[in-house]
Amino acid sequence: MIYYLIVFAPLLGALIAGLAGTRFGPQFLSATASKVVTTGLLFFSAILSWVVFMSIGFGDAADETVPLFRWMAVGDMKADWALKIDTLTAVMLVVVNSVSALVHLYSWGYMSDDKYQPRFFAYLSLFTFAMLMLVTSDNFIQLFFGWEGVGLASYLLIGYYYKKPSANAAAIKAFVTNRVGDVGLALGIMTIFLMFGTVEFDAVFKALEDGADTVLPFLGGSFNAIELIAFLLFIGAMGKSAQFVLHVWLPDAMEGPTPVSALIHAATMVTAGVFLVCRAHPIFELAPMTSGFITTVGAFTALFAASVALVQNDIKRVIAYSTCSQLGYMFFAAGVGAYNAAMFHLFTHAFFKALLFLCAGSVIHALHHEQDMRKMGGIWRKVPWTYGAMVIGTLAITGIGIPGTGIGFAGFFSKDAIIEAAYSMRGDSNAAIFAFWIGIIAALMTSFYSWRLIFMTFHGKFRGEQHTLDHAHESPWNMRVPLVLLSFGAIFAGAVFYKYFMKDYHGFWHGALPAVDGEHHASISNSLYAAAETTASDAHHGDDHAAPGGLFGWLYKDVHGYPFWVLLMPLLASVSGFVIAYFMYIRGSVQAKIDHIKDTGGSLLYNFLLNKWYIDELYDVTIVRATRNLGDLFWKIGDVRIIDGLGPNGVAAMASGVAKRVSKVQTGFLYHYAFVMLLGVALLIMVAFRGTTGG
Amino acid sequence: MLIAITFYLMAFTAIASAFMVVASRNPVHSVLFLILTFFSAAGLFILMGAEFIALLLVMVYVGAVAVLFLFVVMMLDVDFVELKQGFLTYIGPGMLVAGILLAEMILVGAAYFAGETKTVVPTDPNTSNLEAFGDVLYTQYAGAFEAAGLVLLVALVGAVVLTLRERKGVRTQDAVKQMSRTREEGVELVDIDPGQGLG
Amino acid sequence: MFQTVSTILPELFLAVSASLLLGFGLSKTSDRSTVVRNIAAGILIVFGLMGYVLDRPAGTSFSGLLYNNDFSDFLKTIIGFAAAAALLLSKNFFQKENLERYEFSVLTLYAVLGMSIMVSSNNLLSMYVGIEMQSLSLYIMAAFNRDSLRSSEAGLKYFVLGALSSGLLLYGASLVYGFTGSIDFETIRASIALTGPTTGVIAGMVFLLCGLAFKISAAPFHMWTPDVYEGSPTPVTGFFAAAPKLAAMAIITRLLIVPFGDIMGQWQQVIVVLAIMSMVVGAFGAIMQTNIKRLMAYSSIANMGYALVPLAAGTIAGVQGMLVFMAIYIITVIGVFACILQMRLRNGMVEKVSDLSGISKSNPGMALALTMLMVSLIGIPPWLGFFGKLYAFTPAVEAGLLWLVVIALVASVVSAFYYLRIIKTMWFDEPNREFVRAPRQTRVIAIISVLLVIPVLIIPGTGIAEAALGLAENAAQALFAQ
Amino acid sequence: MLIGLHHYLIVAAILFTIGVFGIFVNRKNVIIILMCVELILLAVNINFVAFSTHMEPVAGADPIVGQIFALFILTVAAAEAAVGLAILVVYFRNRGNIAVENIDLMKG
Amino acid sequence: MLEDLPILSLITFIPLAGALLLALFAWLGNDSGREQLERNAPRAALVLSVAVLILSIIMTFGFDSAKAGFQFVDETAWLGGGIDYRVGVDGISVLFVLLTAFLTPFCILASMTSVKKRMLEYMIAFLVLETLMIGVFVSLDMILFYLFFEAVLIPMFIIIGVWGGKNRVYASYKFFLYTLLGSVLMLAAILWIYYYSGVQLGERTTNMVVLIDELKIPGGFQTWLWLAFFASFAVKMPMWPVHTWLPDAHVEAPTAGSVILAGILLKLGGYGFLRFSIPLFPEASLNLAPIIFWMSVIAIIYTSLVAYRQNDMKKLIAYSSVAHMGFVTMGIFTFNTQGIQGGIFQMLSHGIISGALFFCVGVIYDRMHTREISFYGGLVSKMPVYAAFFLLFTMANVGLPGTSGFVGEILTMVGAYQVSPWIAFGAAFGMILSAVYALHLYREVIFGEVVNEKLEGILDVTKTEVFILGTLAFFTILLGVYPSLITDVTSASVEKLILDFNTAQIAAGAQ
Repeated sequence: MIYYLIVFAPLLGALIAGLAGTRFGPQFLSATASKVVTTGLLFFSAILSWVVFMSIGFGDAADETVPLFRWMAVGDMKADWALKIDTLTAVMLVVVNSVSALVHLYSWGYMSDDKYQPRFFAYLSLFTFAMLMLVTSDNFIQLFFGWEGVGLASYLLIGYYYKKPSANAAAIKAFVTNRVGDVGLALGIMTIFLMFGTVEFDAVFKALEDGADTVLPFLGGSFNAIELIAFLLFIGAMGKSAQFVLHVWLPDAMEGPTPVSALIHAATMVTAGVFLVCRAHPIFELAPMTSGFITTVGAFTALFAASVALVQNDIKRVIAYSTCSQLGYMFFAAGVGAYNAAMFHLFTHAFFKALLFLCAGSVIHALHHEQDMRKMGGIWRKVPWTYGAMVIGTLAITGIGIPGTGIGFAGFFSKDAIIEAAYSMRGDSNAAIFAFWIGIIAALMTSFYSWRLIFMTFHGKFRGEQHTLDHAHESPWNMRVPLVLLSFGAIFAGAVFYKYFMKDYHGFWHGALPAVDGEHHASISNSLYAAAETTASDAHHGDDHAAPGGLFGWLYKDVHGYPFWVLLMPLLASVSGFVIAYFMYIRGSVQAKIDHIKDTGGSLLYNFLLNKWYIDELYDVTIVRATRNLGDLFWKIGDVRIIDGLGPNGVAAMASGVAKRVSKVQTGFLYHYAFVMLLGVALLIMVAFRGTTGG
Repeated sequence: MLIAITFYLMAFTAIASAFMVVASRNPVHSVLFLILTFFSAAGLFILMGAEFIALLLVMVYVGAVAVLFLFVVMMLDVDFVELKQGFLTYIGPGMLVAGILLAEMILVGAAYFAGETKTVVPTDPNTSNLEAFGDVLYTQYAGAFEAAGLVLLVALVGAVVLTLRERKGVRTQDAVKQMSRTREEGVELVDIDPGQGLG
Repeated sequence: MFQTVSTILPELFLAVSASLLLGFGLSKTSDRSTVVRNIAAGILIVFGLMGYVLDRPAGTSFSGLLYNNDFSDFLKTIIGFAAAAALLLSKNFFQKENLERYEFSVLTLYAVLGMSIMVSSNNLLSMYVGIEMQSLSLYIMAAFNRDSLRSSEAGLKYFVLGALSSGLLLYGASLVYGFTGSIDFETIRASIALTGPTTGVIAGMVFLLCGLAFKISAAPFHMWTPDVYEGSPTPVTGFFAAAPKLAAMAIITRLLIVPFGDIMGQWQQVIVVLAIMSMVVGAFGAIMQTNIKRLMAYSSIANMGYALVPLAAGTIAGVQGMLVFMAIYIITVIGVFACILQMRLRNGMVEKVSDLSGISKSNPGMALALTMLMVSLIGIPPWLGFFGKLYAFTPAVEAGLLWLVVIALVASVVSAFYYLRIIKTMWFDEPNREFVRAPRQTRVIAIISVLLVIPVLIIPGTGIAEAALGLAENAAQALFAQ
Repeated sequence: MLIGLHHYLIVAAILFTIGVFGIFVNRKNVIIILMCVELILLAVNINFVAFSTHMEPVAGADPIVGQIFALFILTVAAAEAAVGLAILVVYFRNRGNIAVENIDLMKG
Repeated sequence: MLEDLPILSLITFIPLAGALLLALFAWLGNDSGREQLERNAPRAALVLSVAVLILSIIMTFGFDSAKAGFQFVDETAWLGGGIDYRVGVDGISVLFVLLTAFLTPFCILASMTSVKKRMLEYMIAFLVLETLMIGVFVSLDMILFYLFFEAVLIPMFIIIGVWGGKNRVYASYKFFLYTLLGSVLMLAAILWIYYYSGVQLGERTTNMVVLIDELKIPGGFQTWLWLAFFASFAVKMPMWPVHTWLPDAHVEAPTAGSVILAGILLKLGGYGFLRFSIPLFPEASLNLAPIIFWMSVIAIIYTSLVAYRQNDMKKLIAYSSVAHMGFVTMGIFTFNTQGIQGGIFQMLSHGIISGALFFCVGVIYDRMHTREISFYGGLVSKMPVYAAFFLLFTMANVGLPGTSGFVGEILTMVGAYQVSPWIAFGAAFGMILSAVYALHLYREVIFGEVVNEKLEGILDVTKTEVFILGTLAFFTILLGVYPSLITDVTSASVEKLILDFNTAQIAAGAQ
């Protein structure tokens, strides 16, 4: 029952606000009532989620699947609407509902002067519902429902300011890019069905071992079935989680209202890809090649996005790229088999990234929808709460903490876990060691741009119009409360839950993610924890520290069996990033830099990064234009000229040509008529004799 | 041999005059050539022993049809000089098709019998050609004969319908009116007073 | 004796009554054309009914010149009714055009007499006389509007080409006669059975077919059709399109089945060629036409092509199919002319397709009727035209002429184009003409024919369809039994 | 030198062809066309008579009927000529001339 | 009781009877009576069509979906010679009957306000059309089927031509001749089968039940016959490259005409494939399936791209219909459960969705009398409710899960994937492109500023429109969430179809 409530309360809210609250028919509910209903239901749902999280992860509640009703049953293709609850789901429930509830609340303030608030809240709740359906699905089809459902909600929310052409374009871009990924996912699902005759998670995972060696023909090649499935699923994940190649929509999605960015494009939807990989981990475990690919893509995205973020001037875009980059981290964690690390980072990231976005929103709100950091500066006194929260968020994302101790911000734990995981897998895959170093470099960049953001926004001199500054104000309470709550998350989420996510498998994960006890023999070589557990015998590790395990293990730097420097590197990177940023933006003059770039046009590298490696332009030239031109070609040449021209119109023209000729033969002259008749006689006689000889 | 000479003479005349029907400039000449053709054909008929048809041909065609043609030619009063100019331009294709047709026809009929040199089958010397006609025409073919009469009637009606003009203001004879006149209509008895006139 | 009389009773009746009627018309100066017309129509209806009412046994008359059986009875019935309808339709037109003359009705009777002789002729001679009697009447009728250049031109063209076709026919007859020694159908058949298909017989047959193809206006002997249809007075055109076609088709059928039944291999190709050319010419020729009558001319060319398709099969079913098709075609075409003749503009009769523009607004009933007739001509089910094609084409398929059927069907799609144009003009275009209301007679005929065309007859469970098909089948079987 | 059936048939064929030829080569005068029709019928008659007189009197053969047929053709041809000329006269009245080239009011 | 009633015949012919009555009244009545009739005709038509709907619903409830054979069979002697009047439904056809009965009242309802002239004739045409469409789905005799199949052209021709847009003549001709050309080839094939049934079964018949079960056509002939039927159905579907009549017809047709075209008429082709091509020519179907696949895939990608570039709303939707029909053909010729069920589902769902989309276009067309995409923009500010409906249907068109559009697409793709991943991959491209064009349309029409002054006064949907769109929306979502409503009904018949098909293949292989 509680599960029903969690999942359907947001839907209820969405329906109430959407149908009764908007101008859809008679407006039964006032705008405020709509807001109260949706937010209330969301908080209700969030609280229940925590209850479930606690009882599943820490209590003795069993994993269970609650079937709702049948969805599809066509031949073997059976899919139910169901709620599958295990720890993985519970984590997602908590993340989604908590952030969503806070964002709802935050939106009270942020959207206060918007005309269509019920609509906005309805969208938010609808999104939440779709996300919940995604995370609670027990089969791939329902997952796909949620997958595309969040896409829809995202489309609606990005395009919320429907009068802005850029918002509309961004919305479409998001939807379409996601669709590209979705196609991969859909194909993956189809391959699964083809292989196993079912699309239910449990059944598929059970049947996996049998299909491990099957080779499938696909698009002219032959592939290992599992690898193929994994690869296709990952394509889906790439789309949703904005991994390189399909990342282009995420920065543009910042056209949506900031709370949306916080909810969808930081905390929840974009992490669906990570969730998918984790949910389907048995498949990925059997797909080493694809895992390597995931690692590579993730790592590269982490680097790429971070590099772009270095030079962006739009406050939200910086954070957006940062999200992209962090998602890369999650993926390479998943790629190296550290699914729980990925989930853990997902979990912590949700808090601090939402926090960062909401802070950014708060700044934007304060500065009357100014988003350009070049026109900010020195406002920390005006918005102290925001400033504080933002710093906390930055500390979290840059992963500040004391290595080897349980002290640190949320990101410290999760990011270090990822980097360590990559390091530990260095012997098994080249991708892992690549990912490890990339992770560290990206951490440096992360730190740099995060601090750069802080410095440019809050420090130095205000560079915008004085008028704006005068009216700058701290946000109202309903915006500040979420900031505070999320700050707590950003500070403590890592420290508190590290143990459960990363260590206590049976107690916490209940087997939802791979464990160490040899259940998954096939996955051993690919599992971080297999590696961690076998450190002692692993010559590569060089350290002789036995891994004591147990409750106090994490107190010591070296308990994981990593060299000290591995643990230190990320921190060092973060600190260096801070230092560079400090020297560039606190010691150096921001204004001078802006002017310099304005005068010189910036260096080649600067422009390369500023223009996001020109990938949008590349797509524009190739795919977008090709689509358009092909469309025109097919239409104007293919349909109109060739098909119609040769087909109906051509035939019609030919017919009227023949008709004209027939009419022309009909000259009206007797002698022509007689002539034709005699020709006919001559012809028919020949025909008749042909008949004689032939038959 | 005489028969052969006669045949060739007749045949040549028939064909040549038939050609002249088509080729002559003046329609009157054409009609005259047509008459000549018929005459020659009648000769051929006699050569074959079909005297009755030969006579009929001369009587019907030369006596009636050809004269009718002549009559119409005269009546229509066509300007002869204008005619026939385009004759030669179309002769090429015309010849071609006519040639093909001729070839086909000769191939079909004449070639079939060519080797046999079938001559006229002598009919029973006791019955003349006319008798043979009489035997069947009104017995076996009585129906057709009646029908042929109706065909002529139709032609008659048709010719009248098409060409008879009843002009207004022209006094025409009205047989029905004439016949249905009664004495009362036609005769009026009046007493005339002497010296008064009809007044 | 009575038997002989009864076998020729329809012809006798027609001949006598036509001649009497001629006298009746002649005998009074006052205009008797209307009376004569009505009497003539009555005569035709009686004539039409005779075949089935008298229930005569099949048999020859006039020493084998004629042969009456179910086949000829079936045809005479249709011819009688079609001619009666055409005659009745002519009233409005002739009155309005000041052409009212009783001779027209008499000529119609003679024409029908000719057709009657044609359909029951069992001999080349009676066939020739029948054809000529019919043709001469038709030539005159075509030129009936003697003050109109178009009408007289139509008459002239029809006559000249008709005479040429008669020449071809006769030449064929002479060859057949020469090579088989007889002009009697059954004797010819026997002779052919002995000698096999000699060159002369084949050539003779082809010449005969060419002459007759002219009468049904099958391509390439169709050239007269558009001009004559256009130039003739509209009621005459209506008459042309119906009864004479059927009569000529009947005699072709009879020739093919009775005397030449054993040399199907020779004539099948000819019929197929005629069919294809007719269908193609009919389909394409009409596309550019603006005159309804001219358009209907091409339409009739095409339809004759379709009618030849089952004939090419040479089976009982084929003949049945042809009969069904022709019957349906005639009903339709009379309906079309009934509609056209109903519509009178202020300044003359409807002639052009564009004259019909928008009549669906001003005259919805009319438009609906004409639409249905056109749809029937296209051959869209459930209108009767479709069933005509269905029964026409099935035998051809059975005879292995599927490809011919496909050509026919494609041609019917092409011809759909111009039928649609009429529908389009009536429904889609804006009205721009005013119509004078038509007299009742014409309307009744239009309604009857539309009622026949719309699928009343084929409603399941009534058995009407089966009965009608049965009649046609009997007729076909009778022909083969001869 | 015997004159056989085929000689007559050839004459008939030539006459027929000339008639046909005349119909479509003649461009000026309709009357000529009518005459050509008569030529064609004459050709047919020659055929009929020739077949009739050369026919072996075997079973089923009917020699005299050919001539009967010719007789009927003559009759009908006369009727045809009458009608044809009547139509021609009507046409002339309307048109003012009888040039074949001018008979093209209706075409297409 | 239900068994005794000739319920299918009733469903089929009630509209026709109504139309005839209306025509009769119009004929008999005087001018004022006619005016009155003109006013009341829509109501009468609505009542009739609703009656048909109710009967259809009763019929559907009475339908035993566990049975694979034909039900409610009604036979009467007709033409003789094996051609008789036979109607009946199985799992494949029953829902199409329902769909037709369902959409027609809405079309009539929508036409009440949008049709401005000659209401009486319009209603007559529509009622006749309904009879013919239902007739196609229920007839179990090939000739009867052909009769209905072909006759549909006439009222549709009139509807497009009389009540259509500017270029209506061209469009109606194209529609008519194109489809006629296709179907005459089918007629030829039907005639051949009729003949062949006599050869093989001893007695000629066009009885579908007998033919499907007993007639075994030799392989070589199958190909030709299949192609002949294909010519007809492919045009009706329409499949690439014989699709170009559809955009024209759609654009010019009045709203309700478009709805019927997209909703029902396009389904005749798919239905024909299922009813004729697969059961009668199983070998040819299998052999030629690759052609269908490639044509389907090309249709999906090609027409999606073309749709994207359209500037006329209806044309865009029409092209998208072509693409969606590509999924149907692709699914049907996979010969597996998912594919065929998906194909049927897609047809039914597309009937609702595209119908709804055309209604949506009709709503603004009635107000502004243009379908130019560039004319509009920013409608959401003026017509929020409309925008919401439009959004839903757009998303359904895109195939968003949760709407009925998704189920059909995914099932057909799953089906196709089992046959060839290439095909599924190509079709999957269509998923992307459908998002491209649909969102493009939505953005241009609904979003953005209200630039065009003429749009200032535009009013939101009326109650009738809300009713129509709401009902369709309800079913769009219902079928998306609970597709078993359809798949349960169809499954038995589809299984039989597949079983027969496989049996035939085995038999052919054994020879």
